[in-house]
Amino acid sequence: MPSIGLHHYLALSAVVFCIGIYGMLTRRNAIGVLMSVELMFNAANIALVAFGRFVTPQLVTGQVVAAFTIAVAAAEATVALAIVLLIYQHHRGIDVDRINIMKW
Amino acid sequence: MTALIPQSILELDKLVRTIADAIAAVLQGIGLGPAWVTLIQLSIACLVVIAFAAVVVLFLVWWERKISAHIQMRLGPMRVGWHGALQTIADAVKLLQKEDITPTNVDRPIYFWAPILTFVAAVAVYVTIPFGKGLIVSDLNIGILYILSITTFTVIGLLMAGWSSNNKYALLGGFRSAAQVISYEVPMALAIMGVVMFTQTLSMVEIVNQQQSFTHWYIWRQPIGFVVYMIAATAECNRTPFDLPEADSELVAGFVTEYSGMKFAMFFLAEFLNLFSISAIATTLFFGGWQGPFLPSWMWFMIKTLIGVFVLMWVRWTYPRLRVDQLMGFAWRFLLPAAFVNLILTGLLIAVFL
Amino acid sequence: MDPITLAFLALAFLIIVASLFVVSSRNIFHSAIFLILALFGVAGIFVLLEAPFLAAAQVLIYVGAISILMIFAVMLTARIADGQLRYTNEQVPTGLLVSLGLLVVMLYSLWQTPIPTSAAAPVSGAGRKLGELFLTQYVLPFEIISVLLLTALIGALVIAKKDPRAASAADDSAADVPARERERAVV
Amino acid sequence: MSAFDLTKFYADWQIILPECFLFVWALFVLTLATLGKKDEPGRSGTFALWTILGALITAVWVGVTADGAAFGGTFVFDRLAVVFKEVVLGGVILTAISSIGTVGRLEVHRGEYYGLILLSAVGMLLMVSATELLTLYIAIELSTMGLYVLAAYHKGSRRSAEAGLKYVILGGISSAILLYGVAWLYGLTGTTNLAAIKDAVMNIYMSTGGFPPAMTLALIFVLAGFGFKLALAPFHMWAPDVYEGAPTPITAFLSVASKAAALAAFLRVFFVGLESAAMAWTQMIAALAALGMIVGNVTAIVQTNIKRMLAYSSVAQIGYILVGAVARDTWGATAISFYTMAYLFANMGAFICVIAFSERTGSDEIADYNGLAARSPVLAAFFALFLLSLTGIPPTAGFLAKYYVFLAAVNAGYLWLVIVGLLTSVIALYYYATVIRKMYFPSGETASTITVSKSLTLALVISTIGVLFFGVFPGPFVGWIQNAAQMLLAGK
Repeated sequence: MPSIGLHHYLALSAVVFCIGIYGMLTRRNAIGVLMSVELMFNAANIALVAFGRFVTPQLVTGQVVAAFTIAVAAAEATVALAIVLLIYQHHRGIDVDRINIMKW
Repeated sequence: MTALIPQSILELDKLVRTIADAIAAVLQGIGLGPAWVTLIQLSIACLVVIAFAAVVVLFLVWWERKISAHIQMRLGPMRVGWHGALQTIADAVKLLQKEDITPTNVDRPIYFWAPILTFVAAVAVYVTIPFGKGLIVSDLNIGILYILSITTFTVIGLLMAGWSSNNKYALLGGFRSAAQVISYEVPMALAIMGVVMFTQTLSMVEIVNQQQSFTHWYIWRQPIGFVVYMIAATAECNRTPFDLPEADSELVAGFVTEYSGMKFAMFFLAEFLNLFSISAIATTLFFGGWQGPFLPSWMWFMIKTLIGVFVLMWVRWTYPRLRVDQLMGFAWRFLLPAAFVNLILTGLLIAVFL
Repeated sequence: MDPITLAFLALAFLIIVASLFVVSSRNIFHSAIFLILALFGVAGIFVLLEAPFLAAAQVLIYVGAISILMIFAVMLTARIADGQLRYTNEQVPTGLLVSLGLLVVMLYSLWQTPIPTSAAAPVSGAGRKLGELFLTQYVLPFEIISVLLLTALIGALVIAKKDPRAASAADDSAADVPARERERAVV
Repeated sequence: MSAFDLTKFYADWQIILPECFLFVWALFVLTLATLGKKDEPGRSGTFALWTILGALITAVWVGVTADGAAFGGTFVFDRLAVVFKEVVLGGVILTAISSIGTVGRLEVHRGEYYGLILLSAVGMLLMVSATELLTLYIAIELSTMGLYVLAAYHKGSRRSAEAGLKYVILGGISSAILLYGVAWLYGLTGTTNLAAIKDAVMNIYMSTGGFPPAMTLALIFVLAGFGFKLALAPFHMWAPDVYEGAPTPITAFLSVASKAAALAAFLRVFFVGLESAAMAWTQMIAALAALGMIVGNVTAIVQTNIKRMLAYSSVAQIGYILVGAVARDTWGATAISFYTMAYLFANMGAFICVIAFSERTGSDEIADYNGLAARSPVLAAFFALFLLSLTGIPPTAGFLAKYYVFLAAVNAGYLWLVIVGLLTSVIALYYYATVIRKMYFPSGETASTITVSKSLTLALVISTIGVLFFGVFPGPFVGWIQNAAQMLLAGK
């Protein structure tokens, strides 16, 4: 077992990203899709911090970008969940497959 | 050996150091790497802290009962031990023996983990509290931020309990509690930031070190911050006048309605652990932590913290409960602006005088 | 095996398993709890990468705000009994194919790509450095993000606030939750 | 820590004066919205309009006086920025004017509507000028954050809520993918500054004689992220639903202003930052452009809802615009910029016609446009003009735009792409002409006359002037844009 390096972190990030993609494609519940998106954001954050740690250890760019990303994700989740609640008031459900007055 | 005991009381930190070194020596003797040694030392320290926390809770429960009794012109527990001092132990034994009922339609895994998570989060805070000079499990350089982030798990525990119980009172209690805790967490964090702006560090030990003498206590420079912190922290641990989540008269007992036996005990423990830790944090941030003359450091820390705990109990047994809309309004309309004002004033102070 | 390797493996295992449960659990509430577990694992990874400040921020915002918001939304829109309903759409085979294919491609290209790494020690006191950068080099994104959060706050309020005339009765605290979340994010 | 440099501070903030101006007044509009007991639709709207006009003037003024970079090179105000800022602000103005009727029908949150438009516009202006990936990414997020909300703004309407949900979910996914691409780009090059990325990519190419696969993958991710924002096929699936469900002024806003801003960002990222990796992306863009033109135009034929038809048509338009990108030289950038400008007026105008029509009839169905020429000759004439410009018929701006784009592609040797473009233009002519035919040669009886409100007429006139002016006197503008493109590519 070689010591843990950049590629291990990136591989982890890729796995999480793909799990997120899978969830985004298959989840029926709107909140479930949003959770998958959060996984993708986190995958990106792992990659950012890992790159920051191993490629530019003297700068903290990776961490800066990741910190901003966390805030962006928070804002996005807020708006998304507000809209989900609005949808719930209309449909009494948040099943993305049933939300289709318009052809998707 | 006999000489060790008085010395240990006076210089607990040295004793701890000695023991830690001894353990390290033994472990290195087995042939473990330095990282493993540190890890094991930390684990042992955590165990010690958990044991300490248990003792603290036993004491606090008794103390609260006595204080409430005396405020209400009663005597409180008197039978078991001196002035009922052993009453809590008796109660604890009783709680542990009780049947652990799991209602039929609960969401089992969540129901099971909720009290554990709440308890662990409450204990985990103790990792970065400096109980005395050198008496800290781990002096993280993000200490205070670590505490803020760990306490968020309490909310998750409450929500898990409220949801999984499959009971409308529990759900409502969980909702209320979570809403309350996250609302008050904002002004609390902002109040703490006021101190951090002065200290320029997040490390708890550093913060204490900067309050060498009585005049350097941050309460003198952060009076608004202190008040905001104390109010918000009281709300954080769901105590009267902010105990809506458990409002017995409205919600049965809120999120703990369906819990019994050991699991109920864990919520109960967590509540008292939080009570102690908010007072400990206040001591560290605003009252110079373990700094003080004559007495050993850990004793100063305990005295200051217990005074804080006493004040909180005093408040609890004196004031009535708020209404739910007053509660939210207070956090957002009063406490948050106050915290912001404090932050801005602090910034101006630092810009002008430092 | 040194503790770092062990910790990485344990955390990676935790994150991956939890993520799998997030996307496959039948009960959306369980998904939310597993999401928290996964996010906590990511915070652990940040600690391993010597970014403790970021780890704390991750826990504070992701676990303390975003996940709680998700749980609130789940509580307002689902019931425990929903757990037995169909939880995925008919795209499962496609989804598997796409995500596994993408994973293979990503891992392969990572494998094939030499990335020049620097052996220099990471900067110490990253938290302080981060704070400095926020107000110097990255002041513009820092200002933009505050505008962004303000927009999200107003937007969420506008959307979630009940129309005085709308008859639908949702739970009481739905409207002001996003506001709180935004404030947390600022902190 | 270095001492606080006041001169530098002023210089930095002078450069982003238009954004600051817009933001401060957006706050004012928002405050105003909460003060009055019931906000009249006119007041916030008027304030918003003056605000945007002010920002427009400020942008020109800054463009004239303070040319250069700020914030350590993360933000520039070059000529390209001036061009695109004016385009974006033009789109915002037209949106604000055409929103007056829509806002008047809202029961609550009228002021916030304008506030959110302004905040979103701030994000777009920042996007246009950002030369650093982090700033760019956050600016993109800011511009879409307001749009998510605005798409769902008709809270009583299921369609609107649905549009909001679809937009926010797909927006989230796209921003996650974009971020992942950004993360890898940063990792491979060690920087987030576009100019530095350019050098780093060049170094990688020089040292290895090729691009590592991870770089290609990062490019694909970034491209996919932009594809979502631009509604570029095959990442366009959100567009028709969102366009149909969102309030129509917002549809116009996000189909024009947000795309213009995204295109400016696209130019900066691909023409500057990833210029050295052009070999890796030119083919991809060419394929996507062809796909966009084909999918957009073919699907548009079968639509029965005018907004959906325009949605697919704008998918096709983005395809045409990206034809210019394969040239990846001054001409390409010029063509893209000019096309964006032409597209602004034509598409905006078309949507304003749709707004005017649905305000009186409450319908967005193409079938209801039957005999519009008799019901409102003016509206029909305007609509026909805009549709013709979208098709690319002279003497409209759309013709010249298409001409420039195809010329650039031919010069770059992408003849097949131009042939695809010409063929699909014929398809486009077919479905645009169907609408025009319905309006002028009705089948069956027609209903009552339709009047167009004053504000919408104003917006229509502005758009018409734009469409015709740039179609007839393009000379000075093309020269100006070309200059801007040259400066962009020279890395000035």
